[in-house]
Amino acid sequence: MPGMRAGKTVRKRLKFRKEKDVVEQIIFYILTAIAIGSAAYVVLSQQLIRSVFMFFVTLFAVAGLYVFALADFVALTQIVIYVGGVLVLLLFAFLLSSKDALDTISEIPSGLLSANRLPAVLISLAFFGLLTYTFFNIDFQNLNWITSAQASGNVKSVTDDTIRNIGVNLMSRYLLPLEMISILLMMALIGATQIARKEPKAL
Amino acid sequence: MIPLQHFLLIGAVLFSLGLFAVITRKNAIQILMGIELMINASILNMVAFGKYDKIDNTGQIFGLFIIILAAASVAVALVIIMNLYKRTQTIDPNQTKSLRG
Amino acid sequence: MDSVFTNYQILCFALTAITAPFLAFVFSLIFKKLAGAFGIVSITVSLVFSAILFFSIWQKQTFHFSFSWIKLGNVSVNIGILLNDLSVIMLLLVSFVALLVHIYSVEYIRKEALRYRYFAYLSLFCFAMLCVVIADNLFILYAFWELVGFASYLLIGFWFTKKKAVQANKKAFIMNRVGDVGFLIGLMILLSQFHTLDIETIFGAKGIIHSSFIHNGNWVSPFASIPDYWLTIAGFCFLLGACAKSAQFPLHSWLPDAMQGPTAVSSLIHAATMVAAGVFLLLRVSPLFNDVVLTTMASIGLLTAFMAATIALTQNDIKKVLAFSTISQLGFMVLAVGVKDNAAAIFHLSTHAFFKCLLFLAAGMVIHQLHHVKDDTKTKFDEQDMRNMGGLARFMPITTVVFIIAALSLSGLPFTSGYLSKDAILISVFEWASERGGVYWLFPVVISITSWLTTFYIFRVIFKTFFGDFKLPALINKKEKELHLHDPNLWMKIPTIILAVFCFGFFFALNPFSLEGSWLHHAFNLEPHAGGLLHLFVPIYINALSLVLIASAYFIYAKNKIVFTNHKSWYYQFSYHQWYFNVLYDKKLVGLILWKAKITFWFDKHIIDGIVHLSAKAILVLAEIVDWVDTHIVDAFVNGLANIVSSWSVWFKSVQNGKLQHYFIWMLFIFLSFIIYKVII
Amino acid sequence: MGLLSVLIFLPLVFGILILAMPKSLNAWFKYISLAVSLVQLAIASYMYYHFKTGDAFAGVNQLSQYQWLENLNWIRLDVGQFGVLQIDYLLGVDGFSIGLIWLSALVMLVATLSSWEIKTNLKGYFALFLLLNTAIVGVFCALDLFLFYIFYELMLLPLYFLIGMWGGVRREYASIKFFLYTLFGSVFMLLVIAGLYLSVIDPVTGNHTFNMVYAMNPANYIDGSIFNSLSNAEIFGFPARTVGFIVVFIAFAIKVPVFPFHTWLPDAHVEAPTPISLILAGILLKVGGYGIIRIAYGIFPEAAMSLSFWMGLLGVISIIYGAMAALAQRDLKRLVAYSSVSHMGFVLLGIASLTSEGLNGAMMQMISHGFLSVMLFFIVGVIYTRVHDRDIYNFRGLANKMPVFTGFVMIAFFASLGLPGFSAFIAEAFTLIGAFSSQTLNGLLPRWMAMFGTLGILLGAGYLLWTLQRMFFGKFRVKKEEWKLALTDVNAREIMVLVPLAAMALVLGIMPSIAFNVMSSSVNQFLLMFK
Repeated sequence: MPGMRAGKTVRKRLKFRKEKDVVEQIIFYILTAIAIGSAAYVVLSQQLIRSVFMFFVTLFAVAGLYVFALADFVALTQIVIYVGGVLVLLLFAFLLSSKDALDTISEIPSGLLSANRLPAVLISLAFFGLLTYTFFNIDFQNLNWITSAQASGNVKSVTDDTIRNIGVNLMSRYLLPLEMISILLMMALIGATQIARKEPKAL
Repeated sequence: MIPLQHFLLIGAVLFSLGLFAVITRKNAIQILMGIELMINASILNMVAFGKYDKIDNTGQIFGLFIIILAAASVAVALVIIMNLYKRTQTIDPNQTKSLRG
Repeated sequence: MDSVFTNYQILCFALTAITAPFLAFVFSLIFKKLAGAFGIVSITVSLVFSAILFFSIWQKQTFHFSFSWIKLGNVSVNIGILLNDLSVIMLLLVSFVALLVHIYSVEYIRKEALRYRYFAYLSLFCFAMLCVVIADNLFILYAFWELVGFASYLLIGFWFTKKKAVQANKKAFIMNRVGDVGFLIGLMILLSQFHTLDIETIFGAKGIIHSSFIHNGNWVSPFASIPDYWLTIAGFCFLLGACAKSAQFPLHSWLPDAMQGPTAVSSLIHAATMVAAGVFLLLRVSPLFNDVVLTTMASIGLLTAFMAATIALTQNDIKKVLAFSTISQLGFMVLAVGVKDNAAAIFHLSTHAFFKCLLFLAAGMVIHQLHHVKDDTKTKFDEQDMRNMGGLARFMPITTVVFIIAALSLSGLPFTSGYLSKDAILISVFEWASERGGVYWLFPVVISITSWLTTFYIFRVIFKTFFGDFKLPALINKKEKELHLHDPNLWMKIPTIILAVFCFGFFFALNPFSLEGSWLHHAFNLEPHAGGLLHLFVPIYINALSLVLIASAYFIYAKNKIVFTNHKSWYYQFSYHQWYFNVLYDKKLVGLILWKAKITFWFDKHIIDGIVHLSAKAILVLAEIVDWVDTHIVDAFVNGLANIVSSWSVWFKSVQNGKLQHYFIWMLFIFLSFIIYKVII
Repeated sequence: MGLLSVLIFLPLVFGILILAMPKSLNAWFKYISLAVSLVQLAIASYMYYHFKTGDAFAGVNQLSQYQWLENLNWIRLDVGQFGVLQIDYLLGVDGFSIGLIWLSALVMLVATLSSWEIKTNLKGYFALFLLLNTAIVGVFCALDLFLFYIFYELMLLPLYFLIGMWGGVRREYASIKFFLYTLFGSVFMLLVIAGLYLSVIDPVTGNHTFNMVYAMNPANYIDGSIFNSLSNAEIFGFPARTVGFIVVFIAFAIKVPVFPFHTWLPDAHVEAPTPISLILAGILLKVGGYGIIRIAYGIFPEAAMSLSFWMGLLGVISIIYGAMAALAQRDLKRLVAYSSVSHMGFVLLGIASLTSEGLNGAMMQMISHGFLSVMLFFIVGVIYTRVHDRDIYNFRGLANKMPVFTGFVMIAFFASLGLPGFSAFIAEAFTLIGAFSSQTLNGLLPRWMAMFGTLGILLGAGYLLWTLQRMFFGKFRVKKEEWKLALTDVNAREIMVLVPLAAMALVLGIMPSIAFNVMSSSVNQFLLMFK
């Protein structure tokens, strides 16, 4: 399990604080670079199949980033569900399709940056700009909920056991959302099968 | 410790890339991946903020929820895409004119 | 007033005399076969009534009848009949000569298919000419004056398929028109000055003209006062009118061309009567002329007489010679009016009418007979060319005799009428010159030379035509006997014989040597000549040299003793080409006018119409500009608005294009805008 | 409904009837037109015969002296502070119009007979033709300026179509030129009419009025109004009345036509079909002369007097210029058209002289030219319908082949070159006499004008005799062989047209008092306005 491995590595390195910080940062930025680079490849790739496999890399890199955000359970879940479920689903979806469909699907129309490129770029950049602008304009040290959390010691540390806490909270505090999501999941599955069912008048 | 802003910035980049994919891609599957990228970016933010909620662990729990829902939505979306392909022989969302005003 | 007839009867006679030819004109056109009969009967009627009128009016009274023809407010134009000595003598003369010509024409025109037209036109001419003679009013006189010209036009162009004939009649009419314009202007001057055109009222013994005078450079009449040069202009205008009608320099060139008409017509119209109408007009308005006009008139008369005589010397066409002779003799008459001897002018007019008419008729007989020869032998030659003639006296004795009588009269030899009338003119000119002296002595000298020239050219005609060798047989390779040449029949002979009788001086004066004894001359001669030496001297020296000239002509042309070889010399050519007037008029003047006409038309087409088109173009250009402004600025604005709206709408429509990603972009765009708005501002 | 209304609207009624008739009755249209023209001629003749002459019936500026007067209130519109808009249906005839009305009736009859040659779209043709008839008679009868203007403009419309649709090769050009030319003048005239309306009041009702008879009386002008002679109003620095006169004069001078406004005429004549040429020459040109007398001179007498010299000069130039231009023509119709310019110049000269002889002569010239130009154009039409060619050089010796026709040609030609015994002689002689005596009587025209005018007579002889010689005399020869068969002598219908015209010219030439009697008292009354 890569997440587990990452968690152990982190924990080991806590002993050597100073060294560890530098290493931690290097790893973080490598992951960041991988995530962003692969994501860019996913987005810009001309070939769908490469795009999908590169998305696989992205998901892993992002899972690594979760670990750095002290969410090792989430990172695990990400790998299990996304990489194991979603991505496999994607691959299966068009590996199981007919040859024609595969050709059509994998055929990415030329003019990658054509047509709506400019507004898209602009809008994306605008979003990005807006978000960064916001991040840089917020004084995170003095935000109420952060300062109050720091004051009350409600800040996670690397050594905290999160999985237990998550389990308790799921079964107590977030029980209702959990149940609702399970119902939603079931509806989605039923809906998916309903849609995927072959219609008599299908093309 | 990695500062919060770094996570947020990475999230912003991923989100923007996902957005870009959603807007420009002619392939529904790529769009779907774009959406997933955006979802991942938001999860990253959730998780990063969740650092300051040790007791309730809201950030992580909602990150989990999102992952689950995203998986469900991907399943449904793929089914829709395959169905769409069956109807129109294309998965370019722009070629579907039924929404046209 | 010891008249035998009442005024009413006289009026009826006069009206009958003039309407008879008119009726003949109308009936001739309707009953074509009887045209000749109508003509002769009508002119006989005219002659009879003219004679009655002559004997009741001559030297006895003046008859004047008029009625209002047109009334315009205060202006009233009367028309009517004025019978005085001049009218009745002309009336008698015209109808008498016309009758003879009518009779002559019956034979002359017998073979023409359209002869009814000939007689109709001739009757129309007689009607118009009689009306000219008895008109009491210059306006009416003018009207019939033109009508006479019209009849002459018709008759000259009688053979309308002949190109020369139709050109000649056009020329005649247009040249007469030039004179008519003068006449008309004269009329306008008189009318504005005297408020009437009545001849008797203006020019009569108690006429207004005598009470008008020149004062301070103004010509004052009881009604109006205008600058005095208008008096001179009026005189010149009437002179111009007379010049055209009487074929005087510079409007003489139509008359020789008019010889294209039938010879009988030439004899009546272009020798005896119509051409004399110009002189008649001068006589009618003679009180109007002031000294300048009179001197000009005398000069024109002199020049014309001399010029025509010199031209006549070299012409080979027998009718051309006679035509120039006519012009020359008319020049004598105009000269007579110019030197204020009206009596001599009238006298010469009357005698000339007879002998010149006779000359033409006799020449016509020759031409007619030769024409028969031409038809009989089916050969081609010019029957009017004297070079084809000669020795005709043997075949046509009567014709020869009457021609010689007329020629003697024309030459003015004793015992003939011409002797009296021509001498009357010569004597007047001598007297006139002696009164003035100086350069005016040129007049009697030149006129004497002209007189001798007259004798010479007319005897040249006689000797070339009637004596010497007959040249025609050799030309057409026939023997003389084959030609069957003889005098024409009685229809043609009788009129000529009658005219020949009237060429003798006895008819006009009991003593054929005494001008004073002539009743005709006496009647008009208000101031008897001083007499004296001139009466003896002038006839003697004129006639003496004339006899010598006749003899020399005989030797030259009959016997061919003396042969002229200088046909190339400039004076021969100058004369032969009629002083080059035809060249001047036909080529230069007509060319100039046509050129001007072309210029005018060009001007019209290119300048006037050009301006119109240009303004149209300018407006079009303006319209183009406006159009441009309209499409590119005004309409562009409107269209631009519309385009903006429509492009916006297209754009907006593209928003609703059914493309998911577009919707998404928009959604994001709006979301972003909202957020940016909220965040940044 | 008076006699004049019947005269005017009879053709209109039948025109509408023709429009309503089915096309299958094509052959009847010309007979209907003919019948209308005959009835019109009968009415006109009746009026002419019963026309009262004498000073008590002079008309001109005395409304009560007009005959067959019809006065109906047509439009009475209360326009508040501007008073009441008064337009009357006012018809009447006096010595100036009666002759022209009769002339119109005769010319319309002749033109109808000449319309036999029209073969296409008869329905439209005759409907327009009758509309034209209404407008023409209306112009001569109308005494209200507004009504006059309506009829005046109404003439243009059918003429435009008649030339433009049934004309020759360049008919569109000609009809548009004609239309624009005339409209150009009349549009400005409308301004003057409006100005007059604002200046003149009806002495009976006190309203502003379009009545042209009232406009002739200076007492009816409002103080200080633009056309009041006492107010000395100015337009562009010129006296208003002078400007008004010039504008109206130009409008009518285009119609006459006077040099330099004449260039529409040759084109319009050449392109128009024969009957329309007849109407153009016979009547349309007279509308111009009539308008100059009645409106330009009648309403602005003192302006007219002050400009008389220029009017006379234009007249003389037109005379000589037209004759010169005619001399240069090869196209017979164009020649006749230019001769019209020359002959109508006499009209202007006569009017400008403002003498009794001159005005009577001018009126006579209008009537005389009415007959003669119609005859001339008809003669051209006779040749043209046979061989479709009008070039003088292409014919020679027609007298051999067409003797009767040549007889008529000679009558027409000699009559129009002013041979005594025909009306043109009387007319031209009187015009010139009037022009000449003008200097002595009123000092308006110098004498040389009349003397130059006589040149027109001379040149007229030139071009007409040349044509006669060139086309009709000599040996018979034509350009194409087939023409020899086509050129037949005149038929009965054509003789029927030519005889009355020749007869009228002759009758008026011998007894001009027939015409002078009806017009002389009006002329005298007219001249009193210029004292």
